[in-house]
Formats: sequence, C-alpha cells, structure tokens
Amino acid sequence: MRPEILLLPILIPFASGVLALFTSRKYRGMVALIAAAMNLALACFLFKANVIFTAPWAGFGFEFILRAYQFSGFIIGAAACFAILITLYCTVFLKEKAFSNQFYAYLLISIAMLNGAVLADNLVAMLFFWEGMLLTLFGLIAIGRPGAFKTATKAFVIVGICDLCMMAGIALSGHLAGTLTISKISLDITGLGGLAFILLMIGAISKAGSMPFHSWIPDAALDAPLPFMAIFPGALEKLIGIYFLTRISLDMFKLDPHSWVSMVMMIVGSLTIVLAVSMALIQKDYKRLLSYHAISQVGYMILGIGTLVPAGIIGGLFHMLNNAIYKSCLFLTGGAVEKETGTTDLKKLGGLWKKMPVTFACFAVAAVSISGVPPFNGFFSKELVYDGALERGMIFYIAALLGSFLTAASFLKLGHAAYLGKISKENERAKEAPIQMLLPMIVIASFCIIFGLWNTLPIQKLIQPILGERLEGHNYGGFPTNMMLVIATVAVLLAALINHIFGVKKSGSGLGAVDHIHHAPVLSGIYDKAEKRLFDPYAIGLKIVDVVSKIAWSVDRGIDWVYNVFFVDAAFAVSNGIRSLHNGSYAAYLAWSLAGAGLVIIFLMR
Amino acid sequence: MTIDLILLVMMTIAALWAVMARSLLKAAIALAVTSAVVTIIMFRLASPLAAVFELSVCTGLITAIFVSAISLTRPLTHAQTIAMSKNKFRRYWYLPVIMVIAAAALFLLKIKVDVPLPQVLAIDDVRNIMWNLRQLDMYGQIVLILAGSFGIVILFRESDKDGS
Amino acid sequence: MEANNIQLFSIFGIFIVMLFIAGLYCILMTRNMMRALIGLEILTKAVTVLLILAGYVTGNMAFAQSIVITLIIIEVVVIAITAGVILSIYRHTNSLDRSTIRDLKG
Amino acid sequence: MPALFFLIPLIGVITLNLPFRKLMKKTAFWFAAVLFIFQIVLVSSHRTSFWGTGLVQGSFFNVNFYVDHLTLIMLFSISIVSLASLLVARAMISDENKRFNFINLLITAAIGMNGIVMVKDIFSLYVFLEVAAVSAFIMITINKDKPALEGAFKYILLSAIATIMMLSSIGLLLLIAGDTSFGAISAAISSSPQSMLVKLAMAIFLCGLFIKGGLIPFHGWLPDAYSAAAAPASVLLAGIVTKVSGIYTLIRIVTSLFGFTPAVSKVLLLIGAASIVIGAFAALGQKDLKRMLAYSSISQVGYIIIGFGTGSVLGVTGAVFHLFNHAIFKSLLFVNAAAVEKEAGTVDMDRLGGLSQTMPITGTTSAIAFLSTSGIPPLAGFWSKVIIIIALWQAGYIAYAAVAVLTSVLTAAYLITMQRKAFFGNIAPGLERTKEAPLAICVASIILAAVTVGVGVFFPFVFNNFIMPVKEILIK
Repeated sequence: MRPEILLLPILIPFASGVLALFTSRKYRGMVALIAAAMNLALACFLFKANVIFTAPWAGFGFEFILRAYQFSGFIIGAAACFAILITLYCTVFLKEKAFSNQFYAYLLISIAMLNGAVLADNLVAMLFFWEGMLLTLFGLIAIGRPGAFKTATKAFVIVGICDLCMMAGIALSGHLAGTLTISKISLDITGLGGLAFILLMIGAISKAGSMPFHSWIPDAALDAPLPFMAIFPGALEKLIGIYFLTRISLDMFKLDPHSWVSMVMMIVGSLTIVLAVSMALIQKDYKRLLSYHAISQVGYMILGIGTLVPAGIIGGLFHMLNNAIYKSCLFLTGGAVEKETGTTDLKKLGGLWKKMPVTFACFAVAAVSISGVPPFNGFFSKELVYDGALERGMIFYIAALLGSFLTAASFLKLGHAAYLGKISKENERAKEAPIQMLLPMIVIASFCIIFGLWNTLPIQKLIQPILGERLEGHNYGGFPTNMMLVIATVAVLLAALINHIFGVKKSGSGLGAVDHIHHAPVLSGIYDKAEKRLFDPYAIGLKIVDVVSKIAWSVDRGIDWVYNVFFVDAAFAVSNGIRSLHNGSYAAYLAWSLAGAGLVIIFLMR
Repeated sequence: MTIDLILLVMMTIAALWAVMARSLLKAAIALAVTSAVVTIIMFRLASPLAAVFELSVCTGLITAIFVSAISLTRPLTHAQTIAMSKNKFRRYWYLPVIMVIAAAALFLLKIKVDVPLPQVLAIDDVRNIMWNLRQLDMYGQIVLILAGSFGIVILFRESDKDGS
Repeated sequence: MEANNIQLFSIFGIFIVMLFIAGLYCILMTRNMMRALIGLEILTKAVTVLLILAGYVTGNMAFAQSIVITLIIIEVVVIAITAGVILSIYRHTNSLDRSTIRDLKG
Repeated sequence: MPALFFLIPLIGVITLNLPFRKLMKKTAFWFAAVLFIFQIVLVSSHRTSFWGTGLVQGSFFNVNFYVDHLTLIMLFSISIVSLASLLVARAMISDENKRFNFINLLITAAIGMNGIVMVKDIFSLYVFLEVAAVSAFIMITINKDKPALEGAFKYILLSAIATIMMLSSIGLLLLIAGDTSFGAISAAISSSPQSMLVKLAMAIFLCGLFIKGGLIPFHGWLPDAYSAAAAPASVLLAGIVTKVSGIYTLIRIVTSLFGFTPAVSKVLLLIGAASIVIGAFAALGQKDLKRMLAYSSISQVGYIIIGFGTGSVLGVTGAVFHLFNHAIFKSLLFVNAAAVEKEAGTVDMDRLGGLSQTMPITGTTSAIAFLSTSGIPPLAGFWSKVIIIIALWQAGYIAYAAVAVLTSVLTAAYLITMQRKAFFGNIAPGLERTKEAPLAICVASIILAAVTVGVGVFFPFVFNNFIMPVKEILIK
C-alpha cells in the first residue's frame, strides 16, 4: 500500500465538499452521497492498514506526518458510517432547503478535517485540521434558522477559546518534549507537564462538549439544522474529542491511575453526567432534551477514561461508539418527527406511535439503549464504566448510577410525551417518514441491538487492541462478571419506571392519559402536583431533584452569562473608551504622534 | 561668525512673526522674509545654486501660492479679528519663552557631535552630481510634478465647473 | 577646520531646533488651517538649513545642494496640493477654522 | 532590467497626456491594466535571466536599482493591488475626465511605490515616498466631497510631519556618513554604534515611518483617511500605499541601515503589541464598515511589526509574509466595501444586512477575506500569523505571543460582527433591490480571493520558494 493513499481521505471529501457547494439543487444530494460512499470505501480499505506518510513541510522543522493504525482506522471507519447514513437522511430532510449546498459542503469538509485530525501524527498538523472543524461547525450552525448566527458565534467563541488553550498546550508540550510528533512524545505530568495536559484536555473535552464548555449545544439544538445535531454533537465531535483525550491520556503522557489528573477527569466526568442530565429532565423540547443528554453522555466517557484502569477505558471508548450510535439515532427520530409534524415542542406532540410506527420503534430501541437496559449496547458500556468507577471510588459509581436513573426517567417522559397518549389535532395528518430517512434510523438502531447481543465483537476486535499491553491479557467482553453491579443497574432502571408510572398516575386527573400528555412534558408541573398528593419520601425525593435541577440551571446560565455578557460588555466598554479619544481633531492626532515620538526618542537614546 | 549669528536670529524672529502675525497675509510675507534670510544663510554656507532655487521658488513661488490662496478666502470681519487676537495672545505668548528655554537648554547641555565627521575629498560640480549621480531623483521629480499637475487640475480647475 | 565645523554645527543646531519648535507649535495651536500650512513651511525651512549645513560641515556642498534643490521642488508641489485641499474645504464650509473638519471621529 | 518597472509607466503616463486626449481617455484603462498585468507576469515568472541571481543591479543611464526577493514580493503586491484599484475605479468613477485623471494618478502612485521598493539610497527613497504620497492625497480627494477632503488634509498634515522627521534624520545621517546611499550610511553607523547622534537619527527616522505606517500612537490620521477616501483610492491606500511607504520601508531601513539592537527590538515589539490590541478594540465598536476595516488594518500591521521586532529569521520572514497577505486580504475587504457602497449606497453597518443574498460574489469573497484575516486555516492569514507567533515564542517573547494569540479572538469577533451585520441574516429594509456589484469589481474581488486561497493552500510551496529567501535581508 502506497503511503500517499493517506492523503485521499482528506482530499476526496474536501474536494467533493467544494464541488457540492457549486452544484445545482437537484444533484447536491447525489454528489454528497457519492463522496460519503467513497469515503466509506476508503475507510474500509484503511481499516486494518498500518501506514505512515511523511512529507517535509515548511522550512522550520515541522514534518507533515499522517499515520494510519488500529485506533485511527476505527475512528475513521465509524465516522464514515455515520457520514453516509446522515447524508442519506439529509437527501430528504434538506430537499427543499436553499442552504443545502452549504450544509453538504460543510459536512464533507468536516469529514475531511476529521480524517485529517485523526490521521495526523504531528500536533501542528492535527491542530490545523482541528481548527478546520471549528470553522465548519460555525458554518453549520449559522445556516440554521434566522437567529442562528448568535448561537454560531457563541459556539465559535467558546470552542475557539478552548482551542486556544489547546494551542497553548501544544506549544508547551512541544517545548517540553522537543518534538511535535505525537507518537514520539512521552511526558510526565509533573510541573509544566501537568499544565500542558490540562490545556490539551480542555481542548479535547470541549470538542466533545463536556461541562463547562457545553452551553452552545442546547442553543444549537434549536437553531441549527437538525441533521447537524445528529452528526456533530451526536457523533463526530464525540469521536474526535474522545479520540484525542485517549491519545493524550494513553500515548502522550505517562499517567497512572492514582494521579491528580485522573481525579480531575473523573470529577469533570461525573459532574457532567449529573448536572447535564438533571437539566435534561426539565426540558420541554424534543431536541433540547436530547442535546442535554448529548452532554451528559460525554460525562460517562470522560469518567471511564479518567479512571485510567483498563475496564474504565474500554468502557469509555465503547460508550463513545455506542453513544454515537444511539444519540444520532435519537436525533434522527427527532428530525423525522419535526419533518412530519412541524414541531418538536413536546406540548404539541403525542400519540405519534400509530402514525409513525417505525420511527417509534427506532426511538424505543435507542432510548432503552441509552438508558442502559440489558441486553442493549448501552448497558454493556455503562457496566464497564461502572466497573472502572467502582474501582476508583464509591462516589463516582453513585454519580454514574444517579445519572443512569435520571436518564431513564427523562427518556420515559420523552417517549411518553411524544409517542404515547392521544394524538393532538394538528398532528392527525402526520404520516411515516420517507424511506431514505427511515433507512439510516433502522440501520443505526439495529446496531444498538447487534452491539448489545454480540458485544464481545466490537470490544475484542475494535477497542481492546488500542490498549495493547495495558490489558495484561484480560478480556473485558461479554456479560459482566460482577452480578451485584447488574442487579444495582436493573434496580435503578426499575425504580425509574415505577417513578414514571407513579408520576403519570398521580398527574392524570379525570381524562387520565390525555391530561397527562398536556402536562407531563412540563415535569415541574408534575412536581407541583406531586407535592400536594404524594406521600412524603417521594415528594422529598422530587424536591431534591428539583433543587438539583435549579442549581444546575443557574450554574448553566451563569456560565452562559460569563460568555455572553461579561466578555462582550467589557470589550465594548474598552472599545468606546478608545473611540472617544478619536475626537477628529488633527491637532490631537499630531500631539499623540509627537508624544509617541518623544517616548521613542528617549527610549532609544537612553 | 557674527554675521551668521545675526542672520540666524533674524531667521528665527521672522519665523516667530509668521506664527504670531495677526493677519494671514502678514504671516505669508513673514514666511517670505524667513525664506529670504535662509537664502542668505545658504550663500554664506557656500551653496549658491541651492540658494538661487530657494530664492526663486520659496520666496517667490510659494509666497505667490499663499497669497493667492489667502486672497481666495474671505478675510475675517473686524470683530472676529479682535476676538481672535485676544484669544491668540493667550495661546501664543509662551511660544517665544519655550523657544528661548529650549535654546538655552541646548546651549548649556553643549550637545556635541560625537562621531568622526567624514571629509569628502572630491568636491564635485553640482550639475554633475544632479544629472549623473542623482539622476533617479530627477526622474522622481518629474513624476511628482506630473502627479502634482493632475492634483492642481482636479483641485482647482474642476471646482469652477461645480460652481459652488 | 574640523573643530571649527563642529562648533558651527552646534550653534546652527540650536537655531534649527528653535525653528522646529516654532513650526510644530504653530501647527498644534493655530485654529487656521492656512496658518498650519505656514507652520509646515517653517519646518521645511529648518530641514533645508539642516541639510545645507550637513553638506557644508562635511565639505560635501555639491551633494547637499543637489538634494536641497530636489527637496525644494517637492516642497512646492506638496504645498500647492495642500493649499488646493484647504481651498476645497473652504468652498464646502466657508471657513478656514480647523474645528470645521472634525466630522470624522470615533 | 528592473528599471523597466520605472521607465515604462513613466513613458506611458506622459504619452497618455500628449494630444489626442479623447482617444487616450478611452485607452487609459486598458493601458494601465496591461501595465499592471505585465508587472505581475514579469515578477511571478521569476526568471533568472531577467532578474539575475540574488541581488540584482539594474541600470539605465546612471540609475541604480536593486532587486532582491523582498522587492519581488512587494512588486507583486503593488501590481496586484493597483490592478484591483483600477478595476474598482472603472466601476465606481462614472465621470470620464475624473476617471482618466484617477488612472494617471494610479500609475504615478505605482511608479512611486516601485521606486520605493527598488532604491538603495535614502534620499531617493524620500523622493519616491513623496511621489506615492502626493498621488495618494489627490486620489483620496478625487470626488472632492467634504469628508474626503477632511481625511486627506489630516493625512497630508501627519504625513508631512513624518517626512520632515525623515528628512531631519537624513540630514543627520548625511552629516555622519557624507553620503545617502545605504552602503555608506550602514558602514558609518556600524563604525560608531554608540553615538548619540546615530541613535537620534535612528529614532527620528523610525518615528517618521511609524506615522507613515499608522501605528499606535501615530495612527490618528489613518481611520479618517481610509474611511473617507474615494472607494478605489481606499483600496489602494489601505492595501498597499501605507504598507509600502511605512512598513516595507521600516523593514528595509532597520535591516540594512540600523540593524537590530535590543532597544530597537523592544520599541518595535511594544508598538506592535499596542497596535494589535488597541486597533482591535477600536475596531470592535465601529458602525462604519470602512472605518472598522481601517482599525483592523492598524491591528494587522501590529502583527507585522511584532513579528519583525523579534529580529529572527522566522520572525522577519513571517512579518514579510503577513505584509503580503495583509496587502491582499485588506484590499479585498476594501473592494467589497466599495461594492457595498456602490450597490447599497451606504457603509453604515446598522443600515446594512443580508447582502449575501443579493450579492453572492461579494459576500463569499468577503467571507474568505474575513476568515483569512482572523487567521483561520487553511487560508493565507493563518500561516503568517502562526509563523509570527512561533517566532515570538522561539525568541522568548512569550507575553507578546500570548497577546498576539488572544487578540486574534478579538479580530474574529469584530469581523464576525461585520459579516453578520452586513452580509448575513435577513435583508435590511430598503436593500431588497440591490444586485450584484458590477463586473469589474467582481473580477477584482475574485482575483484577490483566489490569491488568498491559493497562497493558503499551497503554503509550503509559496513559503519555501518566495518568502523564505527573504531572509537574505538579514545578512548584511
């Protein structure tokens, strides 16, 4: 295999992205689909490859190195699968949209950039592609509905600042290690090395969308075109963010499970799980609820990798894959619902399962999977993360378990509100989505089952080789050995179910289910009623949940305020100060110049 | 040396007058006087050709430009002049003071030339230098005069067409 | 000869600096744009004397003269253009006061 | 042979003004276009038979021109920006007489700038600076409207002070060296580097150049002149005139006359950093599109100066690269502003909006320029900024590197604001009937955008073949 082939996964999607930009509306989808298919074929071809491509680059010691091996092949393959499915979905979803050429272009260029970032073995080259993804992220959000520009700017600023941190981290680690080639770097986390790690970690987890760098995702959920949510926060950003986190944790830095760095990662992970999911619980919008789950699930991955024990890392990586699968499926169902009913407001939805049985089935599979119900795939990855977390401390295990409980509860609510109950008047004419949209959903949903039933397959073939000798010969596939963990999980899930049924019953007044559909989406509404009618422990429990949600809300808004108001206002205050100095008088300008000249002369003649 | 000093003092006073004169016309004339004194200083410094240019161009042409430009504008009314001159006294009286202080400071500091001065042996003819060694400057001047003539066409002539 | 020249330079230097101060002060303080132009002329005079002086002190009179002649030609063109600009402003505002050209700011 | 760049335009501009003015008025545009394209082709063909190798001395009669790689880059930028300005002038100036005068002035300005980059004599440098500046003054006021005259007057005044400063410095250097050629002055300076007179001459000259280049705090004239200038003049002025007469000259003077002393480096770094930060902040709050671009120009020039201030090979090459990139993308932004001014009738950003829908070419090219300016890969601006930041880092100026990095966020912020207000979103009331800019402006913006993208994509090739050899200016 010639090493130049490694350039193709970057060049082909990029070129076809540019091509798609200038294609007429009729053929755009076709171009994008062909490009995605070629990308997938390439990814399959490169899957087991182990090639290095080196090119001298500029005149100052950098080398442009691309390296394909086990891990990058895995990520590229996964990304290629999602890309082609989502492109297929888009051919219908974006058919009437004028901006579809931009969407395809940005999507394909994102794929090119992702492939580049994953293949790059040089930190600067990787940064180049990494920043390219930031750019397309901006474009993808900005082409959404009219107000989307603000959200795009917010995302750009937040991710941009984190990327600057990463840039600094790259400079620092390049300085410390004396090389910028990723596979040659091996640093300790003492002193500046620790700072470098934290800076790089900020870049990685902000890309993945973890707290506290998440606040653009829920906004984007409403503003950006929906397939964007399925592919970007749903799949690609998780893949690349967690990929880089794994690379720095396993390859670039010498970490051991008892270091402070591990503790930092686990704390970030568990906080993200709990806070984001409590936010999700009180959402009233299909897409916004999902977007908070997209944040929450990152917490499991960071927690898993942060444990730095093999079980946890494998769990984290497996969860990354699983999450990409079911989260994009969930977003796609959301898209189908939006296309058919014209809304994603849970108040206006309900009873859709009759009208859209296939969509509902896909949703149900993905939802039970994300809730971690055995034997779906989410269950196995979560169990591995639990396993790792338990090894490091009970508190992290409990946080993860609590997250699981709330996840299950919120998905019961979502499913109930959107698909069950009585259909509202506006949606009576809704029908099943077209086949091009169903096909990706079905394929992805079936992967939930396949990776659940045959979970040893992805773990042993895809993930365990990445760890190499760290495994020490263990095998983590299959059903968990520790039955207590399983029992705890199942108990938690049952508790969530009981909680839900109970809530529905209590909220349901004379008309029962109908009333519930009007009120259930507003979970706080249930809370209010529950406070009056229920026996104490339940009310107390709900109150606690409510308080946690409120705190999470204010934390979330607080971060938002810092990004939106503080920086901007401060910058404009400075700007106005400078502008008021420019009073238009040439004498003033001349006076500044002469004063400056005086200073320069004094400085130089010292 | 004494003559030089007297000339320099005259030059400075003329310049001061140009700055402080009440009417613009007088200021332009004061500037012409400054130029004339500079011409004499140039003669004294063994630079006759440059002095001739200074005399004809700066004392003649530039003064003509100034005077014609000033005559195209409406002079201030008497009341305005009075108001201005009151104001002006407040703004200008410390200029001579600053100048004298600066001169005294420089004199007392005894700023010295602290580099060996080069002595150029070949004292060449001005025309030779201008036309042979510094030919490039001549071309530059030609282009500049071209550009300036376009400027004058644009700024002066076309404005009559606007009729404003 | 050389010591004498250095002394000559020092004395001339003082007056040149005074001329600079007068010119800059004029541009900074006057309200009349035409007078600011006169200030500019005074500065140019100072530079002319400085160049001639530098030529004289180093015994390089021919060279200095040639560049001063160039300088004078350039000076005329610049002054003419500037006067034209000031007159055009005068046509718009009917005033030579510098406060009339403070529209562009911020 | 380099004298051709001087001789042909000179003969051309004289020929244009001979009798048969009627005919000449029609052909003037094509003559100028051919002239600039000829220059682009000659420079980019890069043939050694024409240029010789390394330092080339060309002459006609007794005129000496020197051409090295830095000069080549500048010649290329001059011709391409002049071409853009010419195209904009064709579309924006409807009166035939005015257009004819403008084209003549454009050619004289180009002669002046070609002269600036090719001479090796400090006084000739001054002469050509004045040629370029006087042409620019008149081009700004071509429409004789009040704001343009006001901006031009401020520019003339500050620029005159700058030339006075340079001339005083030339006087002192003449005293020290007895000659005005770079070689003689450089030798005299290196023989007595500690002299106060030398330091004074250096400081005054640098200050003059700072005014010409519009750096903080010498920048007062710049926003006024840029924002008020006639559209084609603002393209030329912002794109190349101040860059050549201020920044290029600074680079040339410091490298070939004064050399990098620690004090000079420090002054350059401080002024560069101040320009970056203050320019970016001031740009943030602007309502007028051209004024924002003017402040942005100050900020970008700060990057050039800060990179140059390191004095290292990487820093100087990065600065030259950024100078080139900035000339291209800033003139592209001004071309877009001209298109907006022409079609929408205003450059007030509060009254603009959604122009991308009606002016797709303008919208797209301005997005390219904006991305390049904010340093987003893979466009040209990213590479030069990265090189400058790496150079700062390697030279140990970590705080300055941090300033440069952090301000690029600010750059992105104000340019995004500009894009959003002018080009994205819903179309503003009253602008529904705007249409795409005239063909000439579109051609100009497409050429410039293509250069930006091309240089970015083929960065290694461009950098190694054209920019890296510039390091020869550091070896005296």
